[in-house]
Amino acid sequence: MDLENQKRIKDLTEKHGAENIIVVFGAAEGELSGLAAETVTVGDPTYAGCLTDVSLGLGVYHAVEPEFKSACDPNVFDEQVGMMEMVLDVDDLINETSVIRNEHSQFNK
Amino acid sequence: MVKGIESTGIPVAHICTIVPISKTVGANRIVPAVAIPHPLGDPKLVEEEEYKLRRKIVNNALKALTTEIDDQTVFQ
Amino acid sequence: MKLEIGNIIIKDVKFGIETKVDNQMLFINRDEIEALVLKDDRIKGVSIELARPGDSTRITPVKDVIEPRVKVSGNGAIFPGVISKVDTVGSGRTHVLKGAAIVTCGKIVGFQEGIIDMSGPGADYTPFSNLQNVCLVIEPIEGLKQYEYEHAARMAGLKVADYVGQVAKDLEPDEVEVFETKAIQEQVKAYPELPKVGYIYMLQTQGLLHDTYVYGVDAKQIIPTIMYPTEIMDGAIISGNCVSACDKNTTYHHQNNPIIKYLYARHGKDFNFTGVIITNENVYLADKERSSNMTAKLSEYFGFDGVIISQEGFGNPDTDLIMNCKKIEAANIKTVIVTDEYAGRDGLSQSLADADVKADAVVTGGNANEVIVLPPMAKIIGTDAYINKVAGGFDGSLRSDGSIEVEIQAITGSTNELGFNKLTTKSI
Amino acid sequence: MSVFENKKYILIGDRDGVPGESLKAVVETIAGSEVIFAATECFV
Amino acid sequence: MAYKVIHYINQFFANIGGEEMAHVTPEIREGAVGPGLGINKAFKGEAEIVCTVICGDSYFNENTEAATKEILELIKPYEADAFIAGPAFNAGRYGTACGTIAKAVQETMHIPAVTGMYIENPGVDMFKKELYIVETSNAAVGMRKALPKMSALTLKLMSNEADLDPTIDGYIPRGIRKNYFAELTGAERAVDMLVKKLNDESYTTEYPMPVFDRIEPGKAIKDLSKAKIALVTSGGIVPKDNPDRIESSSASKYGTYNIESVLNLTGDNYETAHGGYDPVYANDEPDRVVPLDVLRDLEKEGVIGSIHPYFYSTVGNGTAVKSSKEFSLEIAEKLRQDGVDAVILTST
Amino acid sequence: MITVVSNNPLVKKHRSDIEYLNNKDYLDVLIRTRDLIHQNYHLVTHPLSSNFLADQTCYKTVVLKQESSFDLKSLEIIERAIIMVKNSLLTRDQRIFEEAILRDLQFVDYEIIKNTL
Repeated sequence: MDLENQKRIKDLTEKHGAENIIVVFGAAEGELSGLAAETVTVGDPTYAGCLTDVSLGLGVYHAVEPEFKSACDPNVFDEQVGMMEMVLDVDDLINETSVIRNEHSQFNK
Repeated sequence: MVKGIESTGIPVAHICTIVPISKTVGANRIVPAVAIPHPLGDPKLVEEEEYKLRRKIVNNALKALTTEIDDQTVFQ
Repeated sequence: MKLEIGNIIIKDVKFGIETKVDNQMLFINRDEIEALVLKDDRIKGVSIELARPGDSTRITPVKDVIEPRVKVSGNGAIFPGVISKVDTVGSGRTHVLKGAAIVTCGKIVGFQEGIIDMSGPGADYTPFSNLQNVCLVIEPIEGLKQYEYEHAARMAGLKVADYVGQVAKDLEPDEVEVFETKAIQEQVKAYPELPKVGYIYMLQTQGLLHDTYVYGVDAKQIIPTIMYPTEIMDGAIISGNCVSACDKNTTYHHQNNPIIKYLYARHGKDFNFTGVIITNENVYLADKERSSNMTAKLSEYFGFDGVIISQEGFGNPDTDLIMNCKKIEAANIKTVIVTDEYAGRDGLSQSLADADVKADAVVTGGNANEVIVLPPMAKIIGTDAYINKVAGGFDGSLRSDGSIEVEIQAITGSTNELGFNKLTTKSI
Repeated sequence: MSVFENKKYILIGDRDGVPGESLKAVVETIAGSEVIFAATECFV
Repeated sequence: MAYKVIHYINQFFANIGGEEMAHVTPEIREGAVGPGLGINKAFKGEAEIVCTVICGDSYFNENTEAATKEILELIKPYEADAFIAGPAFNAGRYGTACGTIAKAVQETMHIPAVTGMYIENPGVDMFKKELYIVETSNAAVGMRKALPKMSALTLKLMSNEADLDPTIDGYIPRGIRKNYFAELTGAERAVDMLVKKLNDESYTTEYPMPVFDRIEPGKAIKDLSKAKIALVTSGGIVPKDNPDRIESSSASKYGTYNIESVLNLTGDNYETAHGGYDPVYANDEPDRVVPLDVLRDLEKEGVIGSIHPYFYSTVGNGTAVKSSKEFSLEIAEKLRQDGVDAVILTST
Repeated sequence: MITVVSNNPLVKKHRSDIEYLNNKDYLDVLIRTRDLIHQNYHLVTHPLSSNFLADQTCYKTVVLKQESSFDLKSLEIIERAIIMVKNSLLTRDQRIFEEAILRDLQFVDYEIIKNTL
């Protein structure tokens, strides 16, 4: 994940408290979503950013996951995400992201 | 060396004694030379003859540089 | 041409009062064999020794290994054109003393290696450690010329193999295998839907000590020709090759060519095995060009879709191998080549003396330069002169405990290029 | 009440997937949500 | 007791900064930093990173010799059992640095060294023969997969497990040919391979033929009479007494020599530094290696436009020409900037 | 017209007009051969004739023919042969320097090449 964004997330988490935060990803590939999810839960798996070895344990979701989808207004969701939902490998995205959430998210599962 | 230079797009004529090695190092325009200790000369020849020999090889190299090629080519 | 091979399984060998097979045991009458060899007045003495799998025995320097066989029915006799009259073999029935071999030993020129260890780590590298071996250690008369000596030793081995093989004539084989290849037109019609496959059999033919004979003809004088696979199985090709222990084809290898065996095994299922082209490996570049032109032309003529090309020896034959491969591929025929490697003791050097991108399907019999330590053996079968030299450890190969450190190229058949063994090489 | 209501959201969109802007529009339909950061990354 | 391992990373992975901080000089930190944390996890207590060396990529590549020496000094007191560098993924200078330092450590400290790179990283070609280079993806997203492989290989090397296999241990084959006994005989394998080839199925050759390293040929020169031609040699022709001390074999540097006012190279002023052949013929008449005399005449006659005022010289023996890649890029860049149209490269 | 490059005294004995490299080794013969190939000589015999590399023999005879053009195939063959022979020198078997063995090795080298002479 972008090094600058790592820094922002770290600061925001300190400010607002991990229990109050949910991170939502729009990544196009399962692996990338998984990596990003890992970064904000157990730490940066690429060992390049400031979240290296920092476990924020944030709640993580990909936009196409059913739990998240059902919490949103269906019309807006269709309008904003529907198109991408058709072209992306939804199963892969759900799988990669939920595995990390189930294992490593401390909050908002 | 050949590859390094040619990667910038500048054509290179490689005058070398060991054609197979020239091929393996990726030269495209290959001009065989005389022999290892004296690639562009032959001490057995008199001076003018030797100059002629050298000039022939250099001309070959120039011919190579002005010839459009797609594949490794040896210019005799 | 249809050949039946009847295998009589041999599980042990012993000296006896009569040369015969009894209950899978081969008995050898030592005196008879000795007398047979000594009929040749170029041979001063011969000692007959037995070596069995598992024995603490080292045989060296090995010249040839021959499987004892007898022709029961059909044209010709064993080793046609060499010890029997020239007749086309490859049909009818042949009996084999399966599991037995005649091994000839002799120092023809220089020092020749060629080690068969009957036990220990070296035994894993040679197929002959699994056989009941009757060894002939041949001593020539004083001053015998190298050519004559080589010829005498070659003939002795073949004659003894023939003699011992005779005992199988009236025996009931334990198993019978049948091999058949028809004339080309018919053979093609037999499996019209299957790809036609041929085998290019390269024979070592560089000159003295590096020779192979086909129906008695020195193969360096042939131009490539086509043969039925069963002719080769029936003894049409014999070895006169004394060098390059690891990758020379002994007569045993020719008699039991594994490529022919496995091509037959899948014949009629995966492809139609239609014939063998034999070719040579001469030292003249013009010969190399001519012979490889011929193999390519014949492959095309017989309509092969694919061929396996096997090599014998290394160095300049690598050039023949690559020429054959390139020219046959250029005729749109798919090739697989079988070779071995000389990549240095560290495995880091150039493996072959020739190379081409067209050779994209290679089977290798191993790096012949890899070093192995052979432990001392209780018994050594071989010529004294040679053993003294090894014992002297000229190149420092003899270690204080009596073991020797050698490259596996010293072991007979270790990197065989007919794919006889399981040994191979990978890049690490 | 679902876990999604009354939370602060960090949104990491993807140029080749769902962009940050779209995520934002969707999240804002959740009761009590607050987007505290939204970005569109170009994942490599 | 757990094995002790030293880890090398660049400024980026040490969180010092990107390109703007690439000049930082070597520093050492106790314990693991950045990717080292992941390596430690993968070691599962069997080994531990005792210190991390950090060096800026620019600093290392611009001061290779000095940087190598400094780093070796820094890590010496730790008496480690192994050295890990990177992984460098597709970062060219980081890859070169990882390869250079890993090789130096391996040679001077006699401990195994492991690094990781993407297959196209130039460091792979330079070091794969000498080093175990774990194959990684081309960017840091591959870190998760690279670290366990690098750790496992390092553990194997430290425990002297002999049987390494690139297909199992994940490193780039070093080109060492090693014997082993296969499941099937060679003849069976040959027949299998032929069947696959006939059916257009994939098969694996047991001996891949050496492949030629190729690059697109440069475009031919249209008008020779306007072309600026440069002379480059790997034959080691240098001004008398070899002012740049170019080594006599597989040189690690090159010389740049002005020939603006030189009509031909004579034995009085030039000689060869090349140690690979009998130097008499080249020393007598250096034009035999760098044909300046002929080229000057051709310039005078108008056959060619001009001769580049400098010629470049180094020493390369046979295939070692390949390893001169690093500085050949430097020479190439200078030639390009100076508007050279074509090069005549001579090798002995 | 052929040219014979050899360090084998037995070859010299049978044919006097050869380029005889007295007291030189296998590799020297190949290097001289290579230099001749650069001067438009073509190989007539393969430089790795016989199955002995330099670990097992020190004698070598190569037959060449002068032509008007350069032959790339000859050069490729000799260059690869030089690499192999250089490598085999590293593991040379010292037994070859025994008097009787030297004579045998001369004989084998001569026998293989004699038809060309």
